[in-house]
Amino acid sequence: MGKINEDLVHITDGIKYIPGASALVAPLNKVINWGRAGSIWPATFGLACCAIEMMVAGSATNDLDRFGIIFRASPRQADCLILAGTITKKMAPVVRRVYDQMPEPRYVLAMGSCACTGGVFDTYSVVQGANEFLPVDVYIPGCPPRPEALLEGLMKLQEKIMQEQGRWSQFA
Amino acid sequence: MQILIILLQIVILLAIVLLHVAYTTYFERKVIGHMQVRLGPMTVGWHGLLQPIADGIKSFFKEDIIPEQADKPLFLLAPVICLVTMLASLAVLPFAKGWVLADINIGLLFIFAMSSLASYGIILAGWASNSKYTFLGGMRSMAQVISYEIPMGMSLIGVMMLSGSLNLTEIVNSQGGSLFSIYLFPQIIGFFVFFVAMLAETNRVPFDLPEAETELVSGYITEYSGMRYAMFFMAEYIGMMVMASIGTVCFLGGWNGPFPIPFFPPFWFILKVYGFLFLFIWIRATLPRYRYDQLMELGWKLLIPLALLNIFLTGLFKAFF
Amino acid sequence: MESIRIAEDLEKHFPDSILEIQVHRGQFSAIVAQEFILEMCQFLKEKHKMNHLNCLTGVDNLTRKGKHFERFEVIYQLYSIEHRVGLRLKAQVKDSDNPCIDSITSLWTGADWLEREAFDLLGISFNNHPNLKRVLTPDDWEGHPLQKTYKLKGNTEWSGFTDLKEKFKQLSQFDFQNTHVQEGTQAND
Amino acid sequence: MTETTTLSVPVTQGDEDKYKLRMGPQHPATHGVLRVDLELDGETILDCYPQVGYLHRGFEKLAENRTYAQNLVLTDRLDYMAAMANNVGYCEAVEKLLDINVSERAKFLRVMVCEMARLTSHLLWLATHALDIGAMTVFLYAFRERETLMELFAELCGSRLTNTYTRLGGVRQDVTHEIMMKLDRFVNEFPACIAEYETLIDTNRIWLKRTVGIAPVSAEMGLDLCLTGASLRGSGVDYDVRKHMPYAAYDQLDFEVPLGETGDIYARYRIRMEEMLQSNIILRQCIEKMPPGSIVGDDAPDLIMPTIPQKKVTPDTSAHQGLIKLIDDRNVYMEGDVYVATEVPKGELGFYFVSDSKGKPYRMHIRSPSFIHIGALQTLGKGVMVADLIAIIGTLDVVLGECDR
Amino acid sequence: MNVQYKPKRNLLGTIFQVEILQGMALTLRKLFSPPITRQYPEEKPPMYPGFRGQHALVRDPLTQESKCIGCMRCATICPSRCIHIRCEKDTRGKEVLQSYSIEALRCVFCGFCVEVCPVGAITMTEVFEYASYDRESLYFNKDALLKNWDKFLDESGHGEDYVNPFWRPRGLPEAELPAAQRMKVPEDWTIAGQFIGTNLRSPKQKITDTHTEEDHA
Repeated sequence: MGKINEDLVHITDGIKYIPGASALVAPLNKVINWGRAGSIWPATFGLACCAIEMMVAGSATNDLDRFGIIFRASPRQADCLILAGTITKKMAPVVRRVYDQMPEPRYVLAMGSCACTGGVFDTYSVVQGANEFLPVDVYIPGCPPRPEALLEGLMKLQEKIMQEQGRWSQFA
Repeated sequence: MQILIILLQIVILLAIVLLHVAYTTYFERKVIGHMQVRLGPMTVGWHGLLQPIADGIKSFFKEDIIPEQADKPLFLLAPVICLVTMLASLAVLPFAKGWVLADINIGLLFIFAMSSLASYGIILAGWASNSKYTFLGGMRSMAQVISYEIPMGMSLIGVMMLSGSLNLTEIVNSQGGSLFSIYLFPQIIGFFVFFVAMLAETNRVPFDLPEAETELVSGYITEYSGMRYAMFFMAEYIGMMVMASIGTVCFLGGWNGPFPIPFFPPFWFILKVYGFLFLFIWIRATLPRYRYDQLMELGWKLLIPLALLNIFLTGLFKAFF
Repeated sequence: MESIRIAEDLEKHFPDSILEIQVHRGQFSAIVAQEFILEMCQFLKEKHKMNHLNCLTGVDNLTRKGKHFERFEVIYQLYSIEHRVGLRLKAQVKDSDNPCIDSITSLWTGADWLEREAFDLLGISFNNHPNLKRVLTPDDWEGHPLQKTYKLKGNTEWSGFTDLKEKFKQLSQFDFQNTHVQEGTQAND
Repeated sequence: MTETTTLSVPVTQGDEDKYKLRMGPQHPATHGVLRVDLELDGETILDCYPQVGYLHRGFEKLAENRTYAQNLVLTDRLDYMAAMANNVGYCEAVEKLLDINVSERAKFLRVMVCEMARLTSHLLWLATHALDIGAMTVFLYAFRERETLMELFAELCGSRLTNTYTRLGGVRQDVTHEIMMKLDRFVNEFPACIAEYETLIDTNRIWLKRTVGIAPVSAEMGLDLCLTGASLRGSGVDYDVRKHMPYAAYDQLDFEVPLGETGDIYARYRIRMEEMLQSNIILRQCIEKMPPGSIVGDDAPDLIMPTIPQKKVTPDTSAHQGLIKLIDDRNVYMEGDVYVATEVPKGELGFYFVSDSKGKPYRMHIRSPSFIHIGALQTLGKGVMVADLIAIIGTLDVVLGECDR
Repeated sequence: MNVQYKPKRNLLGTIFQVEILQGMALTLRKLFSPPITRQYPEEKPPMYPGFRGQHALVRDPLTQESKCIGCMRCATICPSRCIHIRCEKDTRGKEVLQSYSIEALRCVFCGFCVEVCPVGAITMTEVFEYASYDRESLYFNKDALLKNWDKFLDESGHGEDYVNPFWRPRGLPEAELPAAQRMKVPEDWTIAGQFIGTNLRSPKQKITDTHTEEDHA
């Protein structure tokens, strides 16, 4: 415990630590995964066009709250980063920092062509794909994807979370 | 043996209250959802009934981040202060006749003391995180709590004058002679002041400035993650319940109802508390947010004069009838 | 008053500075020298009530040939809300290596950001501008993207982004997937 | 953005009595990726420096490397809250530059989609503005109506947000009876929805306290800051491009331009609400007056435009060539420049084109209202409180995609 | 036109918080009105023909192969340059399609490729649920694109004679279309059956129109 906390304090930006828990208790693993899959809180973080569809997904017609998904303004309380829109080179360090501020376990969804590959903006100032500087979990195609496509992406993420093994926090 | 029984009582009370907290969040999400023509939690459990549990599990196993520049001891202490003071105020609440952990003479004062202490937790959280938003949130909270403690206390002076006691059980009992057996009607101004101050004390809309999401990200809890965040969250909801309970006890006649319920005396008390919670949520779904200076203005320029007026009128009433 | 009358009036007052008056698809524009641009704008604003600045931008004429064209020109599109008439001034900036023209922020505060943008993207600097800094690209960006010599994909990579990629490479060893794979291999050994 | 990791102690340092706060780019109330550097005294803002460019995608550079038809796709991503209006603005500008005629029906269809886009944009503005001030329910009610319009867009052109609906010389798809019936139903129901939002906020005392008298803009100040759209009309300046330089079919339609007096946040809020009702009236007229005919003009070019001017090609000579037709021996790619403005929901959207007689624009400049409005924030943000700044950002109705381009 | 303001609050309204109570009455009313939420995985959103979703290459019912003739028009017009085609001359000197691939993650879904295709070979289907864990699986080659078409036909229940409004835009005169696009379409897609403003209709038209409107309703 103590050592972990020291580690946490000393890493400046990338505050993260994954204790490699090798001893697993399968049912507990399942329960934790169920809890995580059932309450994915994305950070309120819109970049461009896709953010509007993300808002629609959160609004009454699709209602992300049904899946236990509520947007948190602070990245400290978020589990998931939805990259909704074009990531420019000026913005990329900020996106990375938001990701670094999120606590483990954290997930990244690249929503829309621009976040996935840069899309039509193959120019001097656009990052060609979020995976150049972030580990992306789910790619959602579309420009922008329908709100339902975002829901589908989130359900894909839930499936992924349910299959995880031993992604525990420092309590393990 | 006595101690064991008390401990058992405490444990039972805490278990019930914490379960209530969990399901108040569910209730809030559902009610606000339906008020906003959507559904609220649906998929985790039947109609989302397991949602609070999933949230709890997730928060518990989340990484706990302590920012490098934070004041570590205070950072760790702040959520504990918030939660413990709020839990402590539960001790003096009379849920029904005799259903009270500590039936002390200064019950009302004790609750005030505890809720003031809780604001230390918030201020410390704002300070210790060493972040600008939390700092602003902490400052806002400090000013808000201090300026709303006064009208709140003053609004209850009327009740104290009528009942002649600070003991919560006494206050409930003394309401028998009043109109409809509640102090709401003789103390209508007091109730208004109390209600507004209560919203401000618990940082609810339209006074949710310390954690105004669109202004200060999450205010004083911006830097807290995982379980510590959950502790603040619980403290906030327990605070709501405590305030609702005081409202019930002081203005709505506590556990007294139109007819007594056998086997479960706190029925009316709990129902009234639920009513208050619903009102909280309802207001949250409807109103915009005040600005910081307007909030101060409302507290000092409107509520305190009103509370004084209430005391004056109550005094007149006491003197002549 | 129509655009052509205003242009003529302008020519009367600044006879040497007006190089040519053009009309294209019904829109009038005056190609002007850069010296008296501030005075001209002031004249149009005060005398002809052209109080609305629609647009201010620059053009790099490197690959475009024209009679009066210099390397850079600055476009001022003015409009009179009262008379419902517009006129475009195209100021030719002489020095192609170090283009510089008077700022009109004293007439329109709103021109502040438009001039900053022209500076950022085209490298045209403005005299007497209160805060001439880059606005769209990062402060330490190299080159001016809208110049014709600048490639679409950029001439050089921005240092901030290369740093970020470096950091990503370092930090990715802590990622869950990667740590997990490492553990797996260790167990196999 | 939460600046935890790089902060020094957040108290007074030395003789400086300023508290510096960087709001954004990741902040719930900055409508995307705007960053505002603040210098605070308590909660009062002493100085306010907006920083943009976090969404600078190189539009104008990219446009120089794509044909006129391809650039249409880019305009969708400018002001993504009202992509249709941008499409129309772009096409109007290119048609002026290349001298292409638009069919009568297409003009009405363009007005129709423009006004629908205005409604979607204003509804989104209302939603986020109300959310910024704390009224979260208005957000969801406004999105409810917006969603109806979005589905209509999807039915009309196959995409909800980035529509790419207009084409040079016309539009892509005709409306069906079903779409118009749905639109008719929407037009009938919409005033009641407006009344619903107004119940929640219009006379609410907290709303009034937060908006009346905050950040007033006088007419001179508005012109000085180059504001356009509702932000300028809130100060009482009668400038609406739809009336001043009518495009599409706006000169055949009957509508009014609401004007405010005080120029504060409340006036701008009222103007946008009135504009929504006016849009509704325009939509009703579109339903009534939609003329019959083809959806593209007679000399509309094919999507794949030749890079050099071509002789006339009759449609039947080659089925292989698809829609190529009628780029006749008029020199459409004549050298020259045009500036064409349209009234998008945010204000005046202008396109400045320079053509050098090739199939690609030599220079395309976008005069985006948001960019100038954010520039004005520097002036408007001085001396107000942090909470007011949020409201001001909301009331200027900025969208960063358009601002940064 | 000057903006109309609501009348100022009077004293009674101030004391009894009338406007706040009105707002609260509205939210309470909504609490008991049915929610408009679509429960997505169970209820699908309404899809309209011509939605610009996942790409597919149309499988020709006769040859069971793609209709593509390799004219490169789609690759030329694509604004994001995400279509890659390779053609080779066969023994008789005819251009034959060798490979056709679309990078779905770079696509901006503008529909230009469908619009310019002279033979209706490429289409955008109404499928939008194809999120993936990696980038590679969203790089569709020719087989994947043909499979997309089969999948779309299976799921949507359209027959092989499905007409995408993007191949045959509504409201264009038949004469202006190339031969391959003169396919049979519903009545109101043609100019003869198009919607005309309610004020401009002749009385006779009105009767027929109300009839069709009832049909649609």
